[in-house]
Amino acid sequence: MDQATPRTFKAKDFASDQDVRWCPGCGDYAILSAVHKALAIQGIAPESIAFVSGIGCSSRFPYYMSTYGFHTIHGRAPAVATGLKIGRPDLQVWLVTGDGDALSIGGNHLIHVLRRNVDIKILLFNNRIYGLTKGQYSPTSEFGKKTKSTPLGSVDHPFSPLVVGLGAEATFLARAIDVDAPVLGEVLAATAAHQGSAYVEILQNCNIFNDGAWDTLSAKESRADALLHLRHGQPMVFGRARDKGIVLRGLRPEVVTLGEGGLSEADCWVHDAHDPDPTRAFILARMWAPALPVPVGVLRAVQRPCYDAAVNAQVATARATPGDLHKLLVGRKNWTVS
Amino acid sequence: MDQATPRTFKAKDFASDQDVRWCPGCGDYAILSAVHKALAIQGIAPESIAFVSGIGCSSRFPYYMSTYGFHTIHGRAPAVATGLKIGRPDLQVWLVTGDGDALSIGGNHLIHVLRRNVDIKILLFNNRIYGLTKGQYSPTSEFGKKTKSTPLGSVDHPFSPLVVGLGAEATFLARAIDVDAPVLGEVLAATAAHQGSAYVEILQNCNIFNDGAWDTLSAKESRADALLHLRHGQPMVFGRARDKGIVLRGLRPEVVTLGEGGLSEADCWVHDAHDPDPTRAFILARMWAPALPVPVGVLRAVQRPCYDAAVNAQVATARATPGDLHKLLVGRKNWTVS
Amino acid sequence: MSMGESTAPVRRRETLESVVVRFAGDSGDGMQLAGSQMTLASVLAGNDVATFPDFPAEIRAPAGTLAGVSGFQLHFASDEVFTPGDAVDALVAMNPAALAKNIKSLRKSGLLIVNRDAFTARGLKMAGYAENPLQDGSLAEYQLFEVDLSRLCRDALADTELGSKEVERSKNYFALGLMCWLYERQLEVVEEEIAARFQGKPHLLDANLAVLRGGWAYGENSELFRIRFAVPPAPAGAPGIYRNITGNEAVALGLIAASVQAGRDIFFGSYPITPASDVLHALAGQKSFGVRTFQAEDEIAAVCAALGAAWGGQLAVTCTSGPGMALKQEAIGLAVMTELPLVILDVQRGGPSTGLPTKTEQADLLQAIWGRNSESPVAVVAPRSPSDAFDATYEAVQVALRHMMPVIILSDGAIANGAEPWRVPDPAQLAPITAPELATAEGLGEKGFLPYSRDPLTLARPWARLGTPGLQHRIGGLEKSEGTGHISYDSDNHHNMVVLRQRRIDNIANFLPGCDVTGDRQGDVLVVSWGSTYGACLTAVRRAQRAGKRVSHVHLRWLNPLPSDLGELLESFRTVLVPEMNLGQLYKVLRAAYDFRGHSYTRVAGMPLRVQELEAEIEALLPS
Amino acid sequence: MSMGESTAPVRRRETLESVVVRFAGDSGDGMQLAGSQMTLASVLAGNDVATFPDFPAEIRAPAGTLAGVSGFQLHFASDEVFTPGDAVDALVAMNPAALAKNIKSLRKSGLLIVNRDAFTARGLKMAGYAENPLQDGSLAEYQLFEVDLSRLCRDALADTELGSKEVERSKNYFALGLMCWLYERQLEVVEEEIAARFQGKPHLLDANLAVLRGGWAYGENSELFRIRFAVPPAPAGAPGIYRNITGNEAVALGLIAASVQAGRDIFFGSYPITPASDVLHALAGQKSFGVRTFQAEDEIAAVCAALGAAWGGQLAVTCTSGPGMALKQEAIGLAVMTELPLVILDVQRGGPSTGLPTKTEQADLLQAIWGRNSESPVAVVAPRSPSDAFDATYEAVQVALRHMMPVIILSDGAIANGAEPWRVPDPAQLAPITAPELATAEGLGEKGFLPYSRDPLTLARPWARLGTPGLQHRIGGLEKSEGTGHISYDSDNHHNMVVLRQRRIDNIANFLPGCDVTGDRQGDVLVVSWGSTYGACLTAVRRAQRAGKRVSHVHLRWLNPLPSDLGELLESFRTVLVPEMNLGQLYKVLRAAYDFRGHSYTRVAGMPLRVQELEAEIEALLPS
Ligand SMILES: Cc1ncc(C[n+]2csc(CCOP(=O)(O)OP(=O)(O)O)c2C)c(N)n1
Ligand SMILES: Cc1ncc(C[n+]2csc(CCOP(=O)(O)OP(=O)(O)O)c2C)c(N)n1
Ligand code: SF4
Ligand code: SF4
Ligand SMILES: [Mg+2]
Ligand SMILES: [Mg+2]
Repeated sequence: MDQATPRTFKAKDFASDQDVRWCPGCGDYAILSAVHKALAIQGIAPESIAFVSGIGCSSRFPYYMSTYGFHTIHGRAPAVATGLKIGRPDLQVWLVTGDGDALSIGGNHLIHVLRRNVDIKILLFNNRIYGLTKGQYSPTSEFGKKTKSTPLGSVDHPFSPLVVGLGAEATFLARAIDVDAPVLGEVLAATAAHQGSAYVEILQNCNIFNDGAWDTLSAKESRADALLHLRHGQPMVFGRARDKGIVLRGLRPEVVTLGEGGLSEADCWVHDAHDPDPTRAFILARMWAPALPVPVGVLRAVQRPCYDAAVNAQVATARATPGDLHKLLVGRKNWTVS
Repeated sequence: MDQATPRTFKAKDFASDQDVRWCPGCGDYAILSAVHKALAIQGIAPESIAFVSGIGCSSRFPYYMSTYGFHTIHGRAPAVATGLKIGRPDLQVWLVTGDGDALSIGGNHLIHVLRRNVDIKILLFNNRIYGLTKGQYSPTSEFGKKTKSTPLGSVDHPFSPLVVGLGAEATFLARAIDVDAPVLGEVLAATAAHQGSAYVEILQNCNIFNDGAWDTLSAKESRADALLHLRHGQPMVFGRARDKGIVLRGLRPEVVTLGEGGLSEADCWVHDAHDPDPTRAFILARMWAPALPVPVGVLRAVQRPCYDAAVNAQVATARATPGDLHKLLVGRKNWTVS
Repeated sequence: MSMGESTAPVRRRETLESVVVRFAGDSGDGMQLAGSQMTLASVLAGNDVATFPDFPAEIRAPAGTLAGVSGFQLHFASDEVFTPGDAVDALVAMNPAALAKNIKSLRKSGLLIVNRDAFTARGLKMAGYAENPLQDGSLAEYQLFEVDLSRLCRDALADTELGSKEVERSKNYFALGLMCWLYERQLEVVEEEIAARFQGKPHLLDANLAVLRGGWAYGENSELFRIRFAVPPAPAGAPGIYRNITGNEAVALGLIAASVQAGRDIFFGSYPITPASDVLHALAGQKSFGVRTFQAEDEIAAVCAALGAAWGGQLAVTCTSGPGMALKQEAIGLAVMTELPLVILDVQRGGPSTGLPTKTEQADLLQAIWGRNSESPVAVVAPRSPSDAFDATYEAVQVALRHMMPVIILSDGAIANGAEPWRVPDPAQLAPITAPELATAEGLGEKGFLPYSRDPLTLARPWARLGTPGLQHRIGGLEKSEGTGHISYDSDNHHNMVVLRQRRIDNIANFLPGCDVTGDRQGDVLVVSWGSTYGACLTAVRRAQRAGKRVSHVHLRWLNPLPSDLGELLESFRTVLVPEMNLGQLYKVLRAAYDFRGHSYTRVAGMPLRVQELEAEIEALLPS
Repeated sequence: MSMGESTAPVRRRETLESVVVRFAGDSGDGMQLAGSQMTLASVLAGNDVATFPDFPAEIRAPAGTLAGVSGFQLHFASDEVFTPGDAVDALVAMNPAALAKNIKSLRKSGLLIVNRDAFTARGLKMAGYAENPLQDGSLAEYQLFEVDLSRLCRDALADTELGSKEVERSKNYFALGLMCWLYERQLEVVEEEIAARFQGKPHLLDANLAVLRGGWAYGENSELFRIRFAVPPAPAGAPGIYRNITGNEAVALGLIAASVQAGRDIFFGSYPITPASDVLHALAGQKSFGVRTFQAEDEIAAVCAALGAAWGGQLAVTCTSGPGMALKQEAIGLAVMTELPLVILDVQRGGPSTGLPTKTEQADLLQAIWGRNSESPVAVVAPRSPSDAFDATYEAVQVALRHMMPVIILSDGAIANGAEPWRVPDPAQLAPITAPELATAEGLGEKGFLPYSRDPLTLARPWARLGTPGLQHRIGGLEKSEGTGHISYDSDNHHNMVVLRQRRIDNIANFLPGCDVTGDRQGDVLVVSWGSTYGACLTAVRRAQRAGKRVSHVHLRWLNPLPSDLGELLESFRTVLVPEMNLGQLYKVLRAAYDFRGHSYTRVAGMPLRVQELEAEIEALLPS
């Protein structure tokens, strides 16, 4: 490899030679191709990237990447990725997980990686179901959902993945939907660029066990009315005719029709992804259909020291005076036999 | 026991005969005595109450109660308590845990019990340190803290226990400090009364490994200025002279001096613990010294169906037609050999 | 229309003792359905059966790939059947990948029925065939029948409105109809199943019935088959009601039966994992029996919640497979220390680590017996077959409650998904289940309630009903004083408690029957088995016995403790053979406990052991 | 002032070969400090030493209670010392509780020094004494010395400004001064320690020095003691620099030495747990060696992070005790499957469950060897003493890196906190550590990089440096094809891989020395030990040998695999004795592997085995 020539990449440079084994029609395909594209645009070589995953359909992801890949065990990918990143800050580390992998068995590792702000890009494929184990409800399944394990309907109040992230002090939160390639691409680009834990919820359709979970949000006809595409510094306007907006009344976001009651874009809540105070992001993360449009794009992107960088900085400082093994071994108190 | 006579209780009726083995001066003593008192006032008999704990100094708690008690394993008390409560909704279940037990190893069980809103009263003793293992930093220790395991200072951004709770959809959040018996008593009474997961952070001093962690909040002189005692329906006023108040500017709480600039109590933010929208509680939970007073009392108390009750309701409904074992065993398809 | 009776001119009809058929096709092809319905038809025809479903690990690997092949093997016979069969007599291959993956299992001269329509250039390529095996002579040693299955389905449904996808999806019923014709199985029962399945969807109902009958008619009318087979009913077993049952179903029923008998509601804490999840699914629907299922956030929460429920007085159960079992071990140690009854089901699968999730294995034995920190002994029982899982589960509950302790049930993938006929027990005849319940404080001595006092016979401590005044007590994972249960750091007490906990396990043997030996209690070779290798071992031993060899078989249901007369038995044979689907785990346990000469036969291939391999092993050990 | 030389009239002076002293007092009384400083003084006096600290489980149980008693036992001698000693020659009891709890360990006629001031009515009651044992004659069989320790300290500090709490807190130094006088230890070294400890606090420094010297002077001047003891230096060991070291320190140093040698930075993922946390503490301060310590959210995260770091090329280590070990097992299985080097330190403690956190035990052996789902073999090594923990750790790293696999180190509470002299190795003489590194894609064959290709000798797969172009690969917990490492569901491949993983372990034996036997390689009794029972076993065997018995000793450092010549050795003795602090775990492993006659001697009391018990056991097995 000639290091002198700057390399440019095509999407397919990030695809592995392995047969992709998701069900035909699974939303994971679209995400895979979006990731291939985003990485090509980013322009970091496949060998400088590592993908880590847990267990689940989504977690098969690393096999389909030409990067380094580690398909670990259920729920533990954040911990594996943390160790990798601390030891190898030079690698770009991505993590792919599912709603069960990340929020059920892996919930603790997820909140701790976010708290620590380890520089890892986390893609959570939320299909609101356990795909790989064939259709049990997950921590994001709606209350009352009937599944194999809840024939009378679940009585679990679901998590909102992004709200959990805010509880855990996440510095970067974003959302996209599998079928909406442009927003997904934009979110992946921002994710790649963020320094620190970048946490992305990707709404994904499992057409076998939870088909249509996101239909109102994904259907071409309703999408524009159901989703709110956030752009930093821009007023929150949405709708097929871009005739609806969000205003904040007190602490509560409300939908208004632009043009009605003298309201214009200028009256709408302006998105500030960089607000150090997470309250805005909390309000956005809790906006949900049908009462409100569901925000997609980057909800929050702020800077905070990364754990991995701080650890390595401590080591680098200490290493300025490298350890002396002999001195260490003989210790403070010793005696000599001759 | 004569069930006819209504029983009344004294604090000591809730104390066991075991020697209390915390370090002399430990904040746990004050909490223990406050709990004894609160239970006596509540008036539920010791035999109808179960205390479950994990591992840590704090988790020794059940031994000192005359109720039923289960000292489980590190981090798992929420799970044990969930199973107990589902099977035995007639018992009042309390859980005692530490900042390490609840938020480090037990973080996942904690957020899941809160999400499910299992009817359990959770007391988290936050001393910002691992006491039992002799002084390592915990997930609530401040950034930069020097401990046995972080001689150069920790580089972990801490959790706020109550913010984590909000991320997990908690229905009841409260805070108190070990040395302030009246607020602690009030909070425990509200905790006992709440239906659903009641989650309480108790700031506790570990005088051996993290002495003085809460000094600015606990010192008699500064307490009134450093703490904001929340009362539902009341404006947020504090200070030794009750001359300070909180106003909400946009999404940001600010301290104002009453009397200055024409501001009076009436201008202050009014506490609404029952707001179904958790945004207020999120703002309150993030208020922290020294910029803002630290809220104590009940931050949030809203109703949502309890998981345990819902499970039992499904069972009760199904049981209206009790299962027929013979029918179940022979199944739908069978044949007879005679 | 009953198609059980054929009207066409009768072909050569051969009567067989035993037949093994295998359906193989794409995961989307409905092979599991075809297989299990032929199973049902066979048991209703009076045959004894055993089955072996063989799933792919992917949910739905791309159609036509080797990774997507799903198989279902059925063994039915006029005699008792203990295994799904070594070699297949008739293989149905719905596409080239299914052929490629399964042809090895077909015996020489076996029947090979392929769906020729699927042998397109693309299909062949996906299966890795350079040449079309239907044409290159590579299948010459089998009896090949090429059937245009897809086209025949289309023809059968020409008059309907069905889309081509739905037509294609019905072809499993065509294959099933054909096989039923070939082996003279009645169609009625399949028809009933189809009727139940497509209730409310009359167009699909009619279509699938038409295809099924089309398959039958094709066998009957085409000139392809010059032979049909009859497999007469097996001699009637013990009188009673019979049904077909999988191991996972049997566990669920065993638990419910035990719950009813013990008068304790089930608390079932579980986290989904292949191949154990179906037990959760089965129990989730049984709320009318008071069953509370809890899908926990992970395996640790599942077992901990169950332990909390056990303390509260429920019949507490948790269920998982290998990796989840590893996660539960710390909490199982707490169950050992707190002496609470808890049933832990481990449906073993291929490993290590994530391993081969859909394949079977019996390599969690040492993990079950010894896989915890410190001396933390736990009772272990293993079912030997799908139907036996009912009894093993029932016994596990009995022991857990009687002795106040955790009990591990080691099932495996083959038992979990395999099916066989089961004589349904009469609820009134179920064995008693008792527990050291304590629901009042009356009659306690001066010292009040002693949570670690013991029943001298069972060594169980009392199970105080929470909520009872005067029985308040505190338990936990720290070492405790015998009697009071208070925390104790005393050296002698610790040693005594460690020894006592082991004694509690050993003591169970006093409540269990001795070894049940097939054959003499002395001889040349004793075959020792546990778990799902039962059938293969028994069959192999019986064959050797019929050949006049001095070979016996003992199957161990309880692995911890071992039967009290086992040591003597082992020493009564010239040699001992222990066949296992692991690297000799039971063999190690036996060696550690007894003095005997023996051999460990191991094969860890994700599949049941074959009778033939075992016969060869036995043969090699016999004096020549 | 040097107080090493006494000026007072010389009393009777007795020379002893070996002395065992024990300091016992409240947790707040500084007994660990007194004990370890006397240890230091003893090693600097040229004695060989071994220590046994005995902590209470509570941080600081209320002063004066039995639960709060903290003890420190020191054995120093003119000969080699292998154990902290069975019976105590001199006991210092700072209060009634300390007396009550420790008097059993004092030998008849032993010296008993008590702080009379603490024998108040309240103190006696808290210790459970109805009568004052100093007065009721119950201590008649010991040589009782009553010292008004508290008052004497007050007197010594009368001139200072110190508060009464601080005065009271200094009394451990008085006791230490007295003991140093009694056994002729130099005070200089203790004085230096005090100087270091109270740097920047001159008033405390002066006070504690005064009290220390006061203790010495009290011995010298009071009429109490009519005798002093000398314990001459042990024969000089091998030349070199020596230091005193605990097992936990030795592990930390072993890791750093191996890291320097291997040229790989340490990643240490851990979650605090007694008695393992001190390794984390020790390493957290060693960032100048490139050590990255990660206090994870739990044990699972700790091991997983380490595994991630191992993949990234670090020298990855995780560290815990029993309950945490149980939690790590699923992830260790992933390390087995992915064949990554990983060092797992388990500092065993009393169990099961939370058990006895501050007590020692060696009952995680079976958990280490077999405690995972499926066939998941892991190499296991155990240090035999505090200083040996350096070598065992170093070897563990060697094997992990050379063979690309996880290696478990089984230390225990006695080793972790016990201390002994250690000859410091010369960094230049450390054994080489190599790993199958791969940092360029040059020279790869046509098939490109094969992550599961193997070194024929070590059976290690290559350790590709992440970031290298052309070496991209994907690993995971699913079964993989030999060579490519691609996911494989193939039956034969699975069987072969299961066997291969076992072979990888067995193969290590080819790189290890055979059994190192103390005594003849045949005889009447072979004592087999592992871990911290080494010293007791060796001492007992040596005594028997001196008495002319045909007894030998073999100590196993590697428990998995076992040395290749062990089977033969076991069969060369009339019988074999395997003493363990568990219920016979190594004994089971040996029985499962070899044919021999043997006896398991077990005592699980949270304390090291006693030489005397072992002597009796050996005696009983000898032909009479
Ligand atoms: C320790 C352990 N427990 C359980 C499982 C079984 N398991 C595999 S994936 C999965 C959940 C998958 O759901 P999700 O994370 O939402 O991923 P999806 O398949 O929907 O993409 C479960 C329960 C396992 N492999 N390991
Ligand atoms: C599985 C396991 N890991 C680790 C430990 C050791 N341990 C016991 S308590 C504790 C932390 C205690 O901290 P916290 O929960 O804050 O309680 P505190 O002692 O401060 O009240 C740890 C790490 C354990 N007992 N079990
Ligand atoms: S089961 Fe669902 S999530 Fe999994 S591959 Fe199939 S469609 Fe996708
Ligand atoms: S160590 Fe700290 S938290 Fe624990 S008992 Fe002592 S003072 Fe309390
Ligand atoms: Mg999912
Ligand atoms: Mg704490």
